[in-house]
Amino acid sequence: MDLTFSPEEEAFRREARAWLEANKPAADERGEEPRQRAEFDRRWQRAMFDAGWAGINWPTEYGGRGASLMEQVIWYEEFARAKAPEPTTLFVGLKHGGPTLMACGSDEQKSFHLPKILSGEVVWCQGFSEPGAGSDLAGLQTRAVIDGDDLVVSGQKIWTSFGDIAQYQELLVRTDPEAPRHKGISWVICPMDAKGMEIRPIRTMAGHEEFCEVFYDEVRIPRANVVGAINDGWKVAMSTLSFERGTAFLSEQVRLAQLVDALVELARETPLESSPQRQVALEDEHIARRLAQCTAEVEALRAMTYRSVSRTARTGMPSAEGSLIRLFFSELQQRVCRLAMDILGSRILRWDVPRGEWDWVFHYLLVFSSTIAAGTKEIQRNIIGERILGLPR
Amino acid sequence: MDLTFSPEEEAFRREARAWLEANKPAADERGEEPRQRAEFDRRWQRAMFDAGWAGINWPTEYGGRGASLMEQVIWYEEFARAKAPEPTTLFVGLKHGGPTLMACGSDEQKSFHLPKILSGEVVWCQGFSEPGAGSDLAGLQTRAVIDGDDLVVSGQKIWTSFGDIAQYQELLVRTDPEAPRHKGISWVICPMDAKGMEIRPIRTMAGHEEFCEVFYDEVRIPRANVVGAINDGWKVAMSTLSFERGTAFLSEQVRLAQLVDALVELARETPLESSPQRQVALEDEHIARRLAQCTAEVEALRAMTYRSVSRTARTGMPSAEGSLIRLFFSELQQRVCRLAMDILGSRILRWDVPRGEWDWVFHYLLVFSSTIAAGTKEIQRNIIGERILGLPR
Amino acid sequence: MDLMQSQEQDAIQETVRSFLGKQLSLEKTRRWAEGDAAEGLDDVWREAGSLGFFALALEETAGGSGFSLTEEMILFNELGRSLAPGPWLGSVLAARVLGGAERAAVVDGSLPCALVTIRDADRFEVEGGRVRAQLSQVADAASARALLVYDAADWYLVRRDASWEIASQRSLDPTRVLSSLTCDSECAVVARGESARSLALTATILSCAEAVGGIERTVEMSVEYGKVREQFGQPIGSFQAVKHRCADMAVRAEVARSATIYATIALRDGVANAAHHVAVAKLLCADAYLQNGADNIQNHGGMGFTWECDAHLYMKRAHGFDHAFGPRATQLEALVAELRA
Amino acid sequence: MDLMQSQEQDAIQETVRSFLGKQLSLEKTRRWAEGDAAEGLDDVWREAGSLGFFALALEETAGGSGFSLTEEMILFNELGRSLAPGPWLGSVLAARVLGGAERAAVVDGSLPCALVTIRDADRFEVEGGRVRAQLSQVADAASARALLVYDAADWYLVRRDASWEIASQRSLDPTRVLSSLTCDSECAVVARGESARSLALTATILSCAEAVGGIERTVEMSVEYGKVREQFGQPIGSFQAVKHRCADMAVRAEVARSATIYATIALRDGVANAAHHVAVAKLLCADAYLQNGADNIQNHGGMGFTWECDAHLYMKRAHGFDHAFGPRATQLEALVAELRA
Repeated sequence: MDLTFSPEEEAFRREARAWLEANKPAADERGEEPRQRAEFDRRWQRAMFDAGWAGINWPTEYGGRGASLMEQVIWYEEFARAKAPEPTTLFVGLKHGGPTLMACGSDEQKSFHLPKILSGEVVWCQGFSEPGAGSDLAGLQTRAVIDGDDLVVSGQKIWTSFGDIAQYQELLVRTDPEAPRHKGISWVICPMDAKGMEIRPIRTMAGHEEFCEVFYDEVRIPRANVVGAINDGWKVAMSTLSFERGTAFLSEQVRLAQLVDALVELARETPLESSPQRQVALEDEHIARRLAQCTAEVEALRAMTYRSVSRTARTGMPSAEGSLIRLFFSELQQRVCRLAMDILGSRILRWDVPRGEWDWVFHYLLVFSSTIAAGTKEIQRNIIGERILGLPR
Repeated sequence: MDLTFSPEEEAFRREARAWLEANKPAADERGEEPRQRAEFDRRWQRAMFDAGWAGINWPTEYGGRGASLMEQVIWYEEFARAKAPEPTTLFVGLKHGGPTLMACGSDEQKSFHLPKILSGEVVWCQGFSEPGAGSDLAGLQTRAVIDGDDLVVSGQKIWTSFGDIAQYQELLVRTDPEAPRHKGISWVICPMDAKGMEIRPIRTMAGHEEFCEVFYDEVRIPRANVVGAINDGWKVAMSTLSFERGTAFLSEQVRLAQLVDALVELARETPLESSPQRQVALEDEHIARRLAQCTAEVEALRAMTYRSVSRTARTGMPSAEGSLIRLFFSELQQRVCRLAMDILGSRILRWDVPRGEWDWVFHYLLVFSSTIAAGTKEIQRNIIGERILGLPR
Repeated sequence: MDLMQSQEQDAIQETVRSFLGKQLSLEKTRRWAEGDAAEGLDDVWREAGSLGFFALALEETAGGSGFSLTEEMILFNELGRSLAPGPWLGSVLAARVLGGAERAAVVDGSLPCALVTIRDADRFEVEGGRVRAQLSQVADAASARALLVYDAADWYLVRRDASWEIASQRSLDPTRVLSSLTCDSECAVVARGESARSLALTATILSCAEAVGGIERTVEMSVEYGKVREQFGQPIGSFQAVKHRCADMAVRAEVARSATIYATIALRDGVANAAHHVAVAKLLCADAYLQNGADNIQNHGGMGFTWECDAHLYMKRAHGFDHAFGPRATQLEALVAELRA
Repeated sequence: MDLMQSQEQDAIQETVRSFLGKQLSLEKTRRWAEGDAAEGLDDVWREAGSLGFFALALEETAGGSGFSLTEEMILFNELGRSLAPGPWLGSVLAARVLGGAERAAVVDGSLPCALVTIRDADRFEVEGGRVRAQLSQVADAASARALLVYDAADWYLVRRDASWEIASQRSLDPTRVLSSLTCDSECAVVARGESARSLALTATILSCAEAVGGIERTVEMSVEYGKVREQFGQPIGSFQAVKHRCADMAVRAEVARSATIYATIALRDGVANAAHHVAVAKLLCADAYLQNGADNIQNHGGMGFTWECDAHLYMKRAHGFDHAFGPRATQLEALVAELRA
């Protein structure tokens, strides 16, 4: 048991820190409009890629650095420390699609797509959920009929982040409607410029449009785009989800510590409305204890993350315990943002809050999705209960 | 909508208060040993019965006062105010068995048992739960074979409070093992001196022995003791449980306000160990807010109780909303006792706490049962979800 | 002792609900929130006036219906249930404190009065019957013909004039847009001292009544969705994770409603410790609304996170309610002070 | 960076678990708790000594195994898991601060040392190498040959002599009976200043390690019961009410364990802010143990309320843990002070 980093890791950290300091773009160049954001993210990802900082733990053959998962975590820590902007529009490609292709893709698929993903050339989106298949993903109904060398897809997907700007989609379709639910599904790479697709943005409760609905009307996708075998897509999807529950949120976990730091600063500066003397929030006993609890919990989160990475380093696989961390993380994130609302008081009603690095009100609204998206907290608890603890279904 | 009591109710309250002040026995005469407690309770119940204060809302024909449920509540309030001792050993007869007989019993059963119950002549106990049938009451296995004019009972019951001192038991037995689960059950009055019964006390985590296991080895009970029809006992049991969830805990609800008052007093007097200056707990900001929250919630509980009584006064039936109150009450009671532990600090470890009206540590341990007994909190939530809100099973 | 509605009160509830369904449905409120100002509030206000909604608690001799605060509670339950926009609370309160022609104008719906409480950042300088004010959070400013202002001591009426400058702001709750407002206008004190305090309690408990309507609606929404939305081949309301959360929401709703009814009657009847009961109700309604608002979003899953689903509107309204007339912390401190007294 | 146990550490864990299974099973502890003093601790202590359990972190030249605090953490995990009685913590700490023959006696198990922290109500007057003491809560007094006393500043060793008067008390936790103890005995300071503070941190983190063992056991117990106990024709662990509570218990266990491992290593390695990490671990372990202790009772239903079921023992131990070396409130205040600095 050891808390120290190896000399190589320390050197890696120093190098990463220096490079980020010298090269990170300012987050405010980024813009709000999705296409503009994607353009910014692509340029930034390309810069990291060119300098050898993309895909820290991706194999070198796909343009990655071939380093360890621990170095990946160190990179995220330095990334957060430098307040470098996350290339969020590239999330699905970098954290889902790419790792899935590495695990299950053909050589052609890997060599064609992985460098494009890693270099930021393409935006990927997800096409898993459907209006009738959310938590119950295996209930998906979008059909694909095999017609010669093509799949012909008809149906609808939902909650597709950045569907309107993506070039590719990781798409789950039902290729055998007669088979048992989990047996007739295929995982397909869908080019977003295929004919017969219609994309409609969905406005969230935070007021922004990040998600889309995607409609498929006899969309032809080459059969060569199927990842893994036809009808074996559930296994491939489980691989995708194991990244989602294992390592995809590592950088978010790391960044939560920063959010808590920023919250402490906010509490240090914000006069509390419920205080008769308008003392700053940090002087209020109740706010201060809740803050202290959050700082303690975010430190535990870091220890949990290190422990999970240590475990993965031994086994070589994302550990099932990822769901424990994900659940704890998502609820902690909501507690942190809720505390921000109590510090800001009635200012939040007019969204009239100091804008620094965080727009607190927007962030508070946004993290309502943290216990819904990528597996609701109920699904996470089922997974923990059944797969980790072995309780019966 | 009205918060005032009618002149009759006010007169009733004054009369009750005066009588209780003049006649209540001191609680410390009561003793710890169950038989001694039962003896005390019987004498006290008899005194109330003789003076016309037993069964406030029981019909006069069974020795009750024939008054309204609201007057019953007023009686409980005055009873709590006077710190009169609850005849807890008589609980099952007065709150379960008696009301069930009134609703479903034959004339003979009513005229024989109800006066005995109300006058404190007999202690009743419950024989519903079994080792394999707790939350799932309908899974009960204790068999009764009809043999001439008798039922012959074999099996086992558990969680039978005061089983070792009771004269009668409300006993659920399976009289038709072939019928669907809910259709083959009968509700029987079992005399506790019948041959073939063995009673073993169960020690609780609070260290006391109030519950028993009861074993039945071909126990013969006259068929005339069946309440309702043979095999129709589930309906009778539901009637019993509707009292349990409706009005049986009224007096406990009323008494919780007293517990909170006592807790405020405790906080006023107890130096807080975690306070560097050892200020009294009430001066601690965190303890004080938790106390204030408890006082607010116990007042809401009172309003909920009044509302429930108002509703019952209109409909003439215990309202289904009883489960809402029961759930809120049981969790609030636990919060209150947990707060007492935080006020008392490490004194609780040596059980070295000021003994007043309450033994706080004992009470804290005892109320762990509050979300288990008489329907776990999970069962209460099922009932609320399914029977009140209409959600599917 | 009776904490249930009478048949007459049920009828009032029915009238209000039917009026709101026709005139101020949530769909209509949403169109307004999106900036479609084609349909003004004027007609709605006059019809509400003709139905006597602003004068439920006034004597018949004062143009009222001779009801009381409990019937106003029912009105606000319904307003809260449908998230109805408009200066309801200010108008109902103004009808109580104004006299003569002004009262008649409020009562008939031609003088909508927006309620404003002075915040830290505000300026409100009264001198010689005039006020120079700079207000940062005024709800329903656009449709108001007057402001009813509470500076935590006294209540003032400020009639709209040409000096008013209103700028609407990006607001958390789209169904209750907050504006900044500056003015240099005539201003009259309309309540002081004990009657000012009493009016503040009335305002607080009617806010609670409004919250109770919203809280109950969150339970209904979750239950309705839990019955129809299926996953894994069964309605999600059959899963304990959803069912038990709905049960807890129902408990909170019953807590909030009971505490509010109790405090309303206590205030109506001038019970000595009515202020205490109002603080209890305000605290427990805020607890219930904030938690039910969030739980309702979770119960709706991905849909709950969309703008299209109504769930977020109730959660946002809950925050507005919490900050009206003192947030949770302030109510708790008031109760703490009583315990220590 | 590695927060997992090594194979060597797994082996230590296995050794301790097997020893405790044979020598200090919970059934045996229960017999003691019921007053069956027939089996004393002396033999157990000497075997533990011969296995090197009191000297894991001592240099081999000092009679130890040359391991460190992390291996002691594993020992205490196991002790906590089985609720093992006896003066373990005092003995392990004494072995660090004593020298020569005394240390050797602690190490070989012939000098069990009970740890005592001075409470408000206690008297502990040291003068001229002697102490007159009146202590109200001494655990494991009966089996102790010495006391290791911490008065929040310095640490003292008090050897047992004829002056000791011990009276056991009704205690919340039957597996850790507290006695009152008066004495007039020889007394030596064994740690002061920085080394006293460091010893207090070691005591705190080893308590956390013990708590972690108990916390994890509550999860196991609930899961085991959830798998075998059936109601409504299915194992209760298949109901989300139970399953999800078990999931939350598992999360808390992982939080507690991770925070404790992190703080243990930080303390072992003399990291600058080790005290901070210890406070974090103490806080989160108390949260986890108290909540898991209660949840485990609830998961066991009626059985969980009985004396016979082990669930209550863990809940009671959780209270004892919370009060050892500063309750939740004290830890939180320490963290608050850091935030404000």
